[in-house]
Amino acid sequence: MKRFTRPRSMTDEMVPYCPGCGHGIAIRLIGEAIDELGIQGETIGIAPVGCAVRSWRLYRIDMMQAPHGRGPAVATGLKRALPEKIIFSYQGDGDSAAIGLAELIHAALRCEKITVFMVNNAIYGATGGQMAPTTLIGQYSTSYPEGRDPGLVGYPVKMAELIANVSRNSYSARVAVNNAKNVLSAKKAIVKAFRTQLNKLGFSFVEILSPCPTGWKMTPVESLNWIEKEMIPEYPLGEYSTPKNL
Amino acid sequence: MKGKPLKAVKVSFDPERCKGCGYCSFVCPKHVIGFSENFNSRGFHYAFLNDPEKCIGCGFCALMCPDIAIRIEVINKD
Amino acid sequence: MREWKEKIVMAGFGGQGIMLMGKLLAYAGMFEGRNVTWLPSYGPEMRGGTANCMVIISTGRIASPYIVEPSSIIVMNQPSLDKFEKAVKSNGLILVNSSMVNRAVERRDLKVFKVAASELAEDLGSVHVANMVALGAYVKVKPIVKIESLEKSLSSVLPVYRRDMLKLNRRALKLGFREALEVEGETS
Amino acid sequence: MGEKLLMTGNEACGEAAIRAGCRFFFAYPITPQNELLEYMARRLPEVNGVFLQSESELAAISMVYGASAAGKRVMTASSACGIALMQEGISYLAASQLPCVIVDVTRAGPGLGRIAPSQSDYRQATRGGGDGDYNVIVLGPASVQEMADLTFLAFDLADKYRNPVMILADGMLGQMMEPVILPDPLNLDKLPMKPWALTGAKNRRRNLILAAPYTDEELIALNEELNRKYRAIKAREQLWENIYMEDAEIVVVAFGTSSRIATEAVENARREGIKVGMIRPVSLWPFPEKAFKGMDTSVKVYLVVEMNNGQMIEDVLLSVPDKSIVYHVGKGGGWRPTPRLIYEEIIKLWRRRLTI
Repeated sequence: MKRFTRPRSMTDEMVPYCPGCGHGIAIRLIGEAIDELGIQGETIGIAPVGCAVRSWRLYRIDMMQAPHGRGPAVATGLKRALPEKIIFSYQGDGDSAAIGLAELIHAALRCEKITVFMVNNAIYGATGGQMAPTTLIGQYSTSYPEGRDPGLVGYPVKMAELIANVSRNSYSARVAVNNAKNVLSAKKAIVKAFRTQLNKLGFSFVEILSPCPTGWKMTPVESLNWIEKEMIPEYPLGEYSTPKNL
Repeated sequence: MKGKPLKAVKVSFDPERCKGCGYCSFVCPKHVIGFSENFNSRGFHYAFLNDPEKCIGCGFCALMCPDIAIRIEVINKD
Repeated sequence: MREWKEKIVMAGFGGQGIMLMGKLLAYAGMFEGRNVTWLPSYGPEMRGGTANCMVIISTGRIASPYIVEPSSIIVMNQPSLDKFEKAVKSNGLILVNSSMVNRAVERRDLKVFKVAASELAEDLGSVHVANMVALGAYVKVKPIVKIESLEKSLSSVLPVYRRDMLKLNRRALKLGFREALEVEGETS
Repeated sequence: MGEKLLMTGNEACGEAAIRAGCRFFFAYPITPQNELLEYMARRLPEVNGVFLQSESELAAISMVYGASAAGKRVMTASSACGIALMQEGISYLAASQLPCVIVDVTRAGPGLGRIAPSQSDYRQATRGGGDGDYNVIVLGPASVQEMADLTFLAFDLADKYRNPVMILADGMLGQMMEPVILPDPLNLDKLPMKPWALTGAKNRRRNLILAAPYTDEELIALNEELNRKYRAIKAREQLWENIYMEDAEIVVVAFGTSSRIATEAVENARREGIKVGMIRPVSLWPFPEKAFKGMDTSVKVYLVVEMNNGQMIEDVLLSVPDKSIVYHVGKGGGWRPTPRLIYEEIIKLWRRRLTI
């Protein structure tokens, strides 16, 4: 019996991210969840702009791209056209919480039966480390090298809480991939998100705290510790809303 | 039970996929993962199991690997 | 058959059913096999203020649906007369809702008719059918479509929620048809 | 052939879309497009279709992107500044080679502008406001009948070339009523097969809809493929109407609403014995260059009439034979020409033609 191998729903491609990037873990967990639920042939994924776009290479499922931030709107179009299929959008924090905030919130408000995964690494990774809406107070970024000053650019956005607040009967959770225990919880949340959609209960959203050693100018191992010490206190893990009957 | 394998498992590392981030060795409760002095073809010092006898097959390394470079197989159940 | 083209502007204030009377005339024209166009004034100016629509009925092809020089105008209130009187082409026609227009037509080169559309409509039971009174009067003095065609077209043009008004609208058309009056030699 | 109905251009466009098999419509309200949106809101549920009012034009075109990727016939509609917001998605649709129909019921710009009918979106439509080397097929109806016919055609062209098609109308065409005979409804089961569509990769290899391939070489290859397609469209899909062109010595060039007004002027001038004709471009991209090629060399004078500051004139200048003289009548901002104004321009040119 195999215990731990590459998910069947994933291709043999190399993971196209920097050393220690959490995207690889998150993408694999989604693949595992697709395998576990047996929905590989029914699932369509959306990979919008940023580091997240590269995820299309990694899944052995139908995939498409989306303009920056429009993942939830593209997912809405797909889902309305194919209500029996499982539609997910895999996005970064700039994509979800800045340029695509309107599309995300409105998909949640409409209770679209889609799933959005948002990787929160508190920085713009693909463009080279500029401030994100999720950047912590005082955190270094190339656009605000002195650290994020809330007097200038406001406070970090709490997406899991926000979605739970606006979306009726949604599943909204925040997880992290900084240690084995959290990775296991993350997987459970991803499965629950898909189940919410499979059972046509409501919108589902999983915010995944994830390391970006390159953007943070840290070693990969330092970045795991930074999530534990700095990010989780600001972004508490847990389920913020769970649909009835899940 | 301490120090004994949970199950008889075979842990294998794919040196070509490894980017040497070190997450596997960081989370390994038995500290049995090391890094090769050699480079793989993309220039990373890849991870390997330097003391297979002490591995308890917990799977933490594979859970944390961002590059899906670690494979764990149960050789015989119980 | 003689070729002809009639360009009609209907104008009044919002709520007088200007768009509807234009649609009805266009529909009746189509019913009789003519080419027709109907063009509303649209947008924010429709709410409150004045409203107008332009209807062309022709035996031949209609090029521009926009009317610069109407051959007829139907004015349901005084601001509409003020606005469109100058535009009417020489020897054209003005039909005035005399209930709502207190001044005489100044142009001397036009045929002028009047009908007390709003008062007649009220007598029938609803001021809302003043538009039909005026339209009935118009086709009496300018028989470009038969009154029967207007009556037949009513059910296609009235919105669903106004279907209960069908009979009243029909009576209003007929009443207007009877009550149209030519204004002779009136001076300003 | 169905019966004659009296409909507005917006309604005729919506009904023709449904008869062409469109079951998905995503849009955001904007005047003067609203009647089309409201028509689809009312009609689509009757045919088990989906109408969804989006949170923005950005979202609307992205929903179109998703439904088109699923292989469905899908439409959106907006006006001027709303279409400007859609340019992002239109560029993605073109890059991903996805079919869809976009209706622009143009209002006058720039910026917010006003709701008067205008042709100031000619350049936005035919040149594309989005990024990259792409083209959108653009059709310019001039009557309510064409609002129906060209919308119907648009869905076929979109599927045939896997490319967005735009209907460039304006407030006048959207709001006016004329008799229309609608095309017969298509059988949904007989619509073109789309093996590339995303439907879940069950029992087949995965399908990918990509706006950005992975390597530089792949993107260059995609651009070459697109360019071949655009050349084929240019060769095959030019549409125009000739009016009084048999012996014309002066040619008016106008599309859409301005062509309706210009036709009246041309007819009036013809009654005076003036040899004036008109070329009415129906496909605006591809521009009907063929209408001008092989033109009798006696035609030297062209009068372009547009409800803008001069946009289509660029295409006319590229299409007319050498030594032609091209004049322009037009203003932006919602200005509307009168038949008399165009007539007077024609008379002026007629009197001067011997000295040209």
